[in-house]
Amino acid sequence: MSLVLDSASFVLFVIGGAFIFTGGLGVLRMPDLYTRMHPAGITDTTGTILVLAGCLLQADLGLVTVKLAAILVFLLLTAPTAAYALANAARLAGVVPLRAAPRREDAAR
Amino acid sequence: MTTVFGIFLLTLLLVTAIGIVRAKDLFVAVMLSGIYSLQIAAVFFILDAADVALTEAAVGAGVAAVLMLGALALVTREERPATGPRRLALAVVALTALLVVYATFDQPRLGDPGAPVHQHVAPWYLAETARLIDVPNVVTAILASFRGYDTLGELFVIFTAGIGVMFVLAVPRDARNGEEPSIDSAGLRHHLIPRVVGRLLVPFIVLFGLYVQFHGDYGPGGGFQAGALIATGLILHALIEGERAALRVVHRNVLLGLIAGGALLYTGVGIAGMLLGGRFLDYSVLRADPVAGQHLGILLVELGVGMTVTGVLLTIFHAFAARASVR
Amino acid sequence: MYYVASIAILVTMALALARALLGPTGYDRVLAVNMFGTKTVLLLSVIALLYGRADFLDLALAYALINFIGVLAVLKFVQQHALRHFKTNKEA
Amino acid sequence: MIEVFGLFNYWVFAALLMTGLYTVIAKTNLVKKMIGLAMFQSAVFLLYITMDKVEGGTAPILRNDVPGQIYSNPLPQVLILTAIVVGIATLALGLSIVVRIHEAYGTIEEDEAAKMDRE
Amino acid sequence: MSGLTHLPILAVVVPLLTAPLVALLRDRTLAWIAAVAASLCTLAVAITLVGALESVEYLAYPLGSWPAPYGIELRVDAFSALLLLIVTGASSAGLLIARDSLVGEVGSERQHLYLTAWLLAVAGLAGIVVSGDAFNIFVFLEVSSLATYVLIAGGPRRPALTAVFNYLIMGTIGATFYLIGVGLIYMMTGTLNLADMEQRISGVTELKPILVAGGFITIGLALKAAIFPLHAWLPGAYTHAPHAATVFIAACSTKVALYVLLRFDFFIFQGNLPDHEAQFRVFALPLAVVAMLVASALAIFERRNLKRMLAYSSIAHVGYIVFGAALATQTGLTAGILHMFNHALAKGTLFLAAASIGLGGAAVTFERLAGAGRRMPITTAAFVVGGLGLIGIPGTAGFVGKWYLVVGAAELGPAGVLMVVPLLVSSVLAVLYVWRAIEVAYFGSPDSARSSAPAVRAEAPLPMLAVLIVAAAANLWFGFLPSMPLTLAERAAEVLLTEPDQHK
Repeated sequence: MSLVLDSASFVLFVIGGAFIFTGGLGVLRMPDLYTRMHPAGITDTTGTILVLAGCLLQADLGLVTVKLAAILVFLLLTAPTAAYALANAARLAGVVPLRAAPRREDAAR
Repeated sequence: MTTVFGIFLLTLLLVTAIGIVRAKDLFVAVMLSGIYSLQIAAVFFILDAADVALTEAAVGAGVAAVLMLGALALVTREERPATGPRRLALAVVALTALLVVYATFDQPRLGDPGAPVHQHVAPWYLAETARLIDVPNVVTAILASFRGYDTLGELFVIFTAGIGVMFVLAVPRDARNGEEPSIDSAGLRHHLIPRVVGRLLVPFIVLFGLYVQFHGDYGPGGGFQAGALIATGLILHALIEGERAALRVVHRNVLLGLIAGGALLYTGVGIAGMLLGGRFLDYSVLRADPVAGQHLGILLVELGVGMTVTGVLLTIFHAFAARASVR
Repeated sequence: MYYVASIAILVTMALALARALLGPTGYDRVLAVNMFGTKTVLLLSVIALLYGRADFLDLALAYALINFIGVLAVLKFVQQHALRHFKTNKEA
Repeated sequence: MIEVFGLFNYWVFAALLMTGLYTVIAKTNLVKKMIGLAMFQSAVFLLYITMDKVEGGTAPILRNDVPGQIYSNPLPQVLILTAIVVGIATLALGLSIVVRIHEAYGTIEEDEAAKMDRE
Repeated sequence: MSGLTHLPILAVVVPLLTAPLVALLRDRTLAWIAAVAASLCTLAVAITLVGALESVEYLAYPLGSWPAPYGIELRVDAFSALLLLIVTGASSAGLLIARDSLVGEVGSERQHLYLTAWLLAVAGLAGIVVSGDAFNIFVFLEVSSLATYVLIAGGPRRPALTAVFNYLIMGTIGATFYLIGVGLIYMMTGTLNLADMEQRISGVTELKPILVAGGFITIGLALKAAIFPLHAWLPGAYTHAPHAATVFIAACSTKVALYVLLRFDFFIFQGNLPDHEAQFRVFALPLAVVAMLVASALAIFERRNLKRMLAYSSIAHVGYIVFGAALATQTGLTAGILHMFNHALAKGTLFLAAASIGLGGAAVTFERLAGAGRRMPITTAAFVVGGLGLIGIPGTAGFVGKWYLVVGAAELGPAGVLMVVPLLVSSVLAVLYVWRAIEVAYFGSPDSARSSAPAVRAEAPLPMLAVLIVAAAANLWFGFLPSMPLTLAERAAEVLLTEPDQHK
């Protein structure tokens, strides 16, 4: 049983780690704010869920599970909210998405 | 392996520090110092200092960042190219660094169990806490009882800061230089989703703060961390609902009451020890059973710390925020 | 096994830091700060389990909450600042 | 190798101390000075916390389920908890004074304010 | 357990407990009464402590009843008692005049906050001097520093803000340096209790960290004490603080930092660092001499603001104290410590007089001083007494300290006799600047077009005048009968010079 759990969380950790890394790479490499929000919002959150799920499998049932679940729920609630608020604020402040502005220097203003 | 993690994080920390110094936009510097706090807190966690990590995160990444933003909202955001005494700075800094590095060569290495600090006073705490105070968290035991007098001083440091900020910012704003247009601090009115989520979170944060307050004997936490968390929760409330609404929930006088009440509670517990035949801050005499007395004393003083810290941090936040709003 | 996840998280932290330092807009930095915060939460959770001290998950929870508040505060500041510039420009 | 690792924390402490002190002395912007001051103080936190670590130890929250557990030193942690509070207190007071300086002088650059004082 | 046992802690608890109560009192008069009562109570505690110390070497007070190196211990000996006397005396004098003096400087709606900060400063300074624990000293150093920043920030003109910001930066750097030093000592000894540290430090063989710690602590506290090249914060802070607060701060804050400095250098380091006394002498003596000469000269060249002139004179007098300590002999240390007391008396009197002259929140410029001798004869007479004390004229308290300094220097042989020269030169410089102030006060005619001072005879209100007269009388009293502070200073010097193994 424990072997099954261990290998399951190992798989979750590896996939989650890969997602997280991809997300980080995307945030660094994507060309403008809105495209960067994509890896930060989706890929990264997937990775977070997977890693925390891996942790959940390892933890004994009890307060620890509750805490991990609470962290998961909080992250799931706050990450999209923050992303939404960020995009909204940026759009209102006049940051133009890339396709409307051919050069990044313009988009930055 | 965790040592390597630590070294990696410390390297990131250095990069961040240099980024902070070089940033021309003060707003960027503040955000980077938020990251800086998270990093140093993670390093503390790796170095086994769970309580300190919790505090540093709550204070550095939470309260300090909010305060600096509050101050930045009142002053200019751009830094003028510096013309300070660079040569002098470099000389002073180089001298200090040489001194410090010179000292390192005779210092015990990281994690060396034979280091003097692990030989003399600390083992006594680890060995005797279970018998004398009987709480698992030795940090709490030392903080609230063995070195409770330091914590009393700490409480009064933050108390002084609260009084000081109140005093300094109590002056009516001078109209001469008020060329910036006034801003209504109405909160994040236009953002429906953050408001809903925020409202949902506020009670949980306060609840979690209370958990940290009263669970501090068993896990990382205690009055200061709890105070910082509760204050951040209420600051969140103020951020999404606006200053005025927040002040309606917790009035200024309530805050002053919290500040003074916490300070009086801590000092009062100390004096009770004196009146009951012990020394100042002697909790053993509070109850017939010394250990139960210690528990009661720790509970009360931690409560005092939590009250004052919550009150002071909120007062400071409101003092800054009120200055930005319409006058 | 925890190391795999930790290393991925640490590397991502470095990447997010790079974005925070590069900018170019304030919003990019906010994004990076937020990402850095969530990565710290994950790192703490993983290390807490790695150390076998699951009771320290409190810290991760606290970080998650504080991180969110930080991001909201920053957003509010940016919003106020944009508003102020907007008004100043209009008056000028 | 272990020699280098064992002192790395202290060197980072020295480097942060330098960075913070440099910011405080060389920058004229008052907010930047406060940020530098906070960094300077946090470097000291690192010094203290580094000395609390014991090889193979864990955080000093006693647990009865693991016999013979080694714990890290709790005392520096207590001291740094206090020092963090001192840091935030100083920061808050300093920032409030900066705000007042900005209102009174219309600038937060030290040399400009000093020039106005001399006039 | 007699009532006497709790005395050391009472010196801290009384102001500490009153401070939050004062914050809650909105009424200006009530707040002031409470603050004065607390300050006078603390003064009474200090006097009782001095009496109690006649029979014992020191009083120890383990907080929370925890045994010494594990819990925090207060330890009051003659040195701490003398400092406590200075702190509480200066605070009481300042507070007694605060009610009249703060009008026009600090708005009445925030005076209760100001008085709270004042009590916190008293508690912080008292906490430092009674403490026997290195880290505890840091905590109370910060309480007192933050409170002092608030006291200075209350100044009515905007330079107060830049002055206090400078002080905040320098003070925090100083305190952090101290913290680094304590950390390094803790790293090598494992203890924070001063007495325990003194014992254990002699067993440390790796000297580099201890040496560096010595450097950090000395520089950090020198910043706080405004020892000469690190004094930049002081003139602005003293000049722009509200007058009543200047009386308090100028009389004791630098002295408390010097107290800690001497504690560490003579108590902790001398037992371990080889030739530490010689090092200290080589390091401190030139600084002291330069401070005495340069700061006195700066005082002469300050021609606008009386308080700034007195502030430069304070830097010079810090130099005198360091000079005495740097001799590292029984006489030298006695002289230095005695001079702490005497200088506090003289400077306190002078700033009290300045507060009367600048009543109503005016800056104490020489223009305002002009003609004060005719308008306010009693105040000016007290000013003269304080000024004579500053110079060191026989019959004033200031003379006794300077006399011992000369004797202490001369004891060192021919080189020491040479050291007497800067002492005398500095005193001559003091004659010049004090004389100029007196001349302006008596013979200067107020330029009525530019001066806001009333031309008719107008002494300060009675409470201020009474405090001023008492202070001036104390200057003379301790000039003729210096036995009380002298005994304390002698015993303090003995404590500092005793080798660690000779205790107990």
